[in-house]
Amino acid sequence: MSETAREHPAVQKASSGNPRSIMYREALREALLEEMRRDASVFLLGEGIARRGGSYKVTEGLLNEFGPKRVIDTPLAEATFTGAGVGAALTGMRPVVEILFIDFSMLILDQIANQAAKLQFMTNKQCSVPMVLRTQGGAGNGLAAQHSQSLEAIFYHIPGLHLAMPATPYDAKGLMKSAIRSDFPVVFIEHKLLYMTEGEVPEEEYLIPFGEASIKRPGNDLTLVAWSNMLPRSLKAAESLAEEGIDIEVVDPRTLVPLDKKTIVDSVRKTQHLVIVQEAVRRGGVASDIASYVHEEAFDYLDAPIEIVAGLNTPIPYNLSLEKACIPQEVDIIEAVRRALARTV
Amino acid sequence: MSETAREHPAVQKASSGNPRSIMYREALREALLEEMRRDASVFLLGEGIARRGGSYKVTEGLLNEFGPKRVIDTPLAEATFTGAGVGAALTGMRPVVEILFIDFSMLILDQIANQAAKLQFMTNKQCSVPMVLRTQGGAGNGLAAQHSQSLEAIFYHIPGLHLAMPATPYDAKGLMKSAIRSDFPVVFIEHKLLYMTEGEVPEEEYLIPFGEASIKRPGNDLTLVAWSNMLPRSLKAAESLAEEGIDIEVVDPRTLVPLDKKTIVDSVRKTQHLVIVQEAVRRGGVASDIASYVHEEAFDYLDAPIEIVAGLNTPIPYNLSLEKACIPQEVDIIEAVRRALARTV
Amino acid sequence: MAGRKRKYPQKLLVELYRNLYMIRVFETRCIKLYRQGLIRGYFHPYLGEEAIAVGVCAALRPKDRIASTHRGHGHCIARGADIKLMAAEIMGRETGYCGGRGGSMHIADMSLGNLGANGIVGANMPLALGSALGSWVRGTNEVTVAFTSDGGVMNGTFCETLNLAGALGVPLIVVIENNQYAVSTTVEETTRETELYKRGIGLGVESHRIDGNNVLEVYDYAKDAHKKCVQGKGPVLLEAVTYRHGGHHVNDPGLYMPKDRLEDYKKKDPCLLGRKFLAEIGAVTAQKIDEIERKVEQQMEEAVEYAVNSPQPSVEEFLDDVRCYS
Amino acid sequence: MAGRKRKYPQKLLVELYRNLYMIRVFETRCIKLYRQGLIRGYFHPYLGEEAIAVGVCAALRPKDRIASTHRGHGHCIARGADIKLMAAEIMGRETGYCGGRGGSMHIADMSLGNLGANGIVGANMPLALGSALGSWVRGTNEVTVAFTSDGGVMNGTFCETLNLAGALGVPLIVVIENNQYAVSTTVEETTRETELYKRGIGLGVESHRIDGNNVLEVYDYAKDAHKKCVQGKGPVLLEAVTYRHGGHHVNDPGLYMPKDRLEDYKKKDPCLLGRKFLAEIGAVTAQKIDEIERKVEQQMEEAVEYAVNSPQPSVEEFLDDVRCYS
Ligand SMILES: Cc1ncc(C[n+]2csc(CCOP(=O)(O)OP(=O)(O)O)c2C)c(N)n1
Ligand SMILES: Cc1ncc(C[n+]2csc(CCOP(=O)(O)OP(=O)(O)O)c2C)c(N)n1
Ligand SMILES: [Mg+2]
Ligand SMILES: [Mg+2]
Repeated sequence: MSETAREHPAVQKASSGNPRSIMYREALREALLEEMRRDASVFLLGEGIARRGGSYKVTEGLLNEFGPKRVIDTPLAEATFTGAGVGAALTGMRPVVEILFIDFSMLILDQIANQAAKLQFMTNKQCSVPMVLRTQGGAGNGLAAQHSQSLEAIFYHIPGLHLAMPATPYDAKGLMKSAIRSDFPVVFIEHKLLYMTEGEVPEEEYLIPFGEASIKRPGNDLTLVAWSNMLPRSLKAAESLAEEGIDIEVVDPRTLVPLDKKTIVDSVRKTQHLVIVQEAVRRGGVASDIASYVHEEAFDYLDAPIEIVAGLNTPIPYNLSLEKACIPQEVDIIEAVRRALARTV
Repeated sequence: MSETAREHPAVQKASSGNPRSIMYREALREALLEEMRRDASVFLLGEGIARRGGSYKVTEGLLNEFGPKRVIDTPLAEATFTGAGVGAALTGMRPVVEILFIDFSMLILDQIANQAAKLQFMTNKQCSVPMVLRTQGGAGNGLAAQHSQSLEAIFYHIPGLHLAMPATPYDAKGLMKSAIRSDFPVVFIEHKLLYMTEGEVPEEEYLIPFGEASIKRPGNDLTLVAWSNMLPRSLKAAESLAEEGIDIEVVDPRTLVPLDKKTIVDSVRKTQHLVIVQEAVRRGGVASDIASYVHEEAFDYLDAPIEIVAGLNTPIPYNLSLEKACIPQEVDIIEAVRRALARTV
Repeated sequence: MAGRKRKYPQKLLVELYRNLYMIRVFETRCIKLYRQGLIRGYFHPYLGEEAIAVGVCAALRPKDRIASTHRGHGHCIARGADIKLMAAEIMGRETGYCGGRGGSMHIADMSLGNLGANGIVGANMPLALGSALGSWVRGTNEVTVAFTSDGGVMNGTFCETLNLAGALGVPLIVVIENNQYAVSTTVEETTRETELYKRGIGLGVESHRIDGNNVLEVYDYAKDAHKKCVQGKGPVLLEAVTYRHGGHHVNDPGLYMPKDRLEDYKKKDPCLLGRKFLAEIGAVTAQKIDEIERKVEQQMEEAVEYAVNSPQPSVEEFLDDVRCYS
Repeated sequence: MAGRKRKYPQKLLVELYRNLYMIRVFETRCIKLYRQGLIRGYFHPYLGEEAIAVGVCAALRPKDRIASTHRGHGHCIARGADIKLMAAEIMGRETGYCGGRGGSMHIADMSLGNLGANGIVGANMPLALGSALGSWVRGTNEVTVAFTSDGGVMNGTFCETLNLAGALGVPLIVVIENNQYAVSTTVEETTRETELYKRGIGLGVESHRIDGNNVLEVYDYAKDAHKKCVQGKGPVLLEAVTYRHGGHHVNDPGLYMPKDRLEDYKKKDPCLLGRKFLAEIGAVTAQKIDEIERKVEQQMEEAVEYAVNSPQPSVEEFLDDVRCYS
């Protein structure tokens, strides 16, 4: 994980002048704006990102400032405009490609998994692919099976990619800026339910390095690992449980590749209990993989089996109550925590 | 898992008349031939499968018997001919689509993950997608990064697909016949190093149900789970270790979806030690997921952490000794077994 | 096709108009329901494009099939769907076409050979090809129609599908609904050759550009294309030019659409034209047409009532249902 | 292009022939090494197609770029690669272009603007587009060439790439190497329109079909295309028709290739033609040409010796190297 440090300048903690609260989508927009001003090789490619400013307004106004050569509306040819991002990155640019829904990333995997992820390796480091793939996932709006998936596990499994899934405006901005400056191809997954959430973001510039988890809530009784939209849900569960005197540590890995195993394992060694919460379907998800490392590295510390709270193994239904039944809810997290702690006795 | 029984007629164990030994590729060919004779809705689509009989001769001679409407050479338009398989399956056919290398399946994931896997669900079971996606993976021939991957984890994570990875000619034939008769879309992954391996296959017809693991070697000291080309390697390791008096049980799940968790967990409860061997890269592989179930269901039986022996987190290099360094070898398996058993004391 | 003499029986003209108007009413009414919070998710109205679905589907036989798009309500209705089940589906009810699992972007009616709407633009092309391919393999001659869009044409599946269909000669009709926008992006912005049917010519496939607002022109070309497909002379590509009467989806005000352009297209509103054909060629009186319209409106109200009063799907049954994917 | 008068300096003709012959010798010699077990994996010889790579690359400037295919040795050599490093790479040695990590299908030389061979047919198209797009964004005018094949044309990335390149007007030349086969499958089997350049016309892109065995014709068209691209009038599509001199890869005897067809094509062997041009237009004596050939052969032997004596990559260093992916 020492490469991380090389790729990503250390955090420049903001000298918290006047804290202000902005939305996740605004934080992302600021990151793009700042990096585009800083570096003329940064440009954007995607559907409806220029004139319309993006489905979630993340790219609003950028066309005005940077013009139609740096903010490009593409046709519905995902594989090719993504691959064009890869090709541009290979030859000195820093493209940020947007795929509207992570579900559509199924159309571009050859360019991501066989090209972007492997070109540095196959050419023995003659080149790098400094591109960012911005995309958006998750359920929660009744958008049904082809617009609601959580597919991070697929990117997670392909060596050569980095993978970020920020949960807060602060993390979104700092990680996006690092992603753009990274020489790895970065898959950057936003969550449709997070765009309108608010959080403090300093006015001053800052970067967040990849591979550094964030302890969102310190605690002693049990470690809860959660990312993206499962983080706010887990924090709520932790607050509810705190009322009963259960003291939970909530860890957000923020980037799944590289993964900050150390922070997670250290936390589990301290609390001796682990619950992992993931929105993606249970089978073959990232949670299983994290569990497998903790199992290996903290075997003798675990007082109870690691609990995984995850999405059902099913496509997402349209109807809202069915949809809800497929995705971990606060109550599911609370129950898992109780199960994990019950075993101790 | 009770659906399995519904989908796949129970094994009709061959009344072992005269056992004969044939190659894996011949076993597959027999399965296709028999099913095509039995059911006129079975037809084949792929590159070079008709006139040339397939890169590994699996479809040799089928054009002659069934003609160009049931054995179709396609252009290099993987997404579309795969999707055509899905569409044909939706409307009453049983296509078997071949993707030459699983690496190229990155081109077809939308049709597999967003269409084939979800159509039954999205239409509330108005239809099913009885198609088989035949493909081939694995390293071992110096074919480099884009022709050597083991990508089962990607299909494993998509609800709505079944997934078979046979290791022996017997299993290949029996599972292929079941796959063709299944009403689920089946991803059927062969291994390039297995095509020429031989094994006993009865003359009589038989089927192997999905979701039934096979204990390839009974034993008491440790459970070794392995599939596809890691099975023969694991069996060899087990034989080597047997000489030292270590008695290993080797379990081949044969189908990863549905997964026969029961056989695996029962075995671990007996042996109290588990090593899982996978050719795919370590991060986010199926091994982690299997480990997570065993951890959950046999927590109190495990005397040592589950060991995962897996591919390195890297694209596959061309040079043969580098390639070898990326893939689990017999010695790696033996070492993992020793590590797992050493902890017991 | 100009100057061609085709007879249009009154029955056909009535049927065409009834379907045009039904789509118009269905979409208009459902948009209201959406605003009232009874429908959620994405909803892409077919308003302004009705003549394409209606003209094409009128040329099909019961055994033929269609594969639809994200903007699928019109195809559904034109293919004879039960609007009760459609309304129930987009309200997410148990009684809907997909038991509330699918919603607007996934309505299908396999019993009518409607393989369903699709949320992935371009993805229905290979599915339609496969449906036609199955007919070709079996030697039966069902014709399959793939509806696609100016956006869908930009996706690789369009060329791949049309090319393979052409190579094999399968009974497939591809209909481009060129409404000149992919959300807010114009066709001009995304290609140098805005006459999209020319891509078919480059692939050696018979291709035509037609007026997508004129239900009779659409019907004529679809009928010819259908005949060719039945004769084994497929595939055929039709580019039907049209214009949306509003934004991309219910929540898009479509401010980027020039007002005068929209006004022009509204002058050749497919429903107006259909009504005119019914009156002038079909010699049906205004009163009779009004009756047809009232009947449609009444059916729609029944559908809404049915849907509104339908139960939500049971979570328990759902959980049971999806166990098969574990 | 017939009747056109272009002057071909002797220097150019020598360069063209030297490259044609170099490819010929490289492939022939390496096939021998393959048979001797010194090379493994897939190896797709460029024999018979030399004029395309050589003619196209001769039209480029140092700052231009190419994106190659699975059949990439010819492009590599024509772009000026060091054959020592090529030979070492396909023997999997540490000194090879990719340190033995890539092999035949992944040789790249970024310093020469060669973005590399590619094992996924069709996948280099978007990469080349991106390279040209970068030039367009920066306002520099490097031209990028995407080599593709009759098989590659069938993939969706072909139309998507050419279409987007056309929409934006980026400096991209797409060169189809139509050798009439994708492994054993003929173009006729996989499309109804076998004149593949017509797909470009359907997309509004300037497109030509040319003789891929004639290095001067290829050069002429490439030169024109290059000029257009530099002027901002790109992209341009060239379909160069040719024929393989053997099977698809070294282990394919190519029995499905009609003998007489192959004989015909061998009569217009690009090397023979190149030699003829050099003698007739360049007025170079047979003796001088023989000297050029001997020189090439000698370089090749040096390359083989270099490669054979090069070390295998170190496993330890490799393991260290790939830690960055964990
Ligand atoms: C593959 C894919 N990319 C993007 C989208 C998001 N999206 C949905 S509809 C649409 C515009 C489609 O325009 P067009 O294809 O012309 O169809 P229209 O809406 O005009 O009928 C987009 C970009 C999608 N659903 N699928
Ligand atoms: C996407 C993809 N599909 C299939 C293959 C396997 N394959 C390698 S070369 C080849 C034939 C290619 O023929 P063509 O594109 O005409 O190029 P040529 O070999 O004739 O130069 C095939 C099918 C591949 N490498 N990539
Ligand atoms: Mg449109
Ligand atoms: Mg070819």
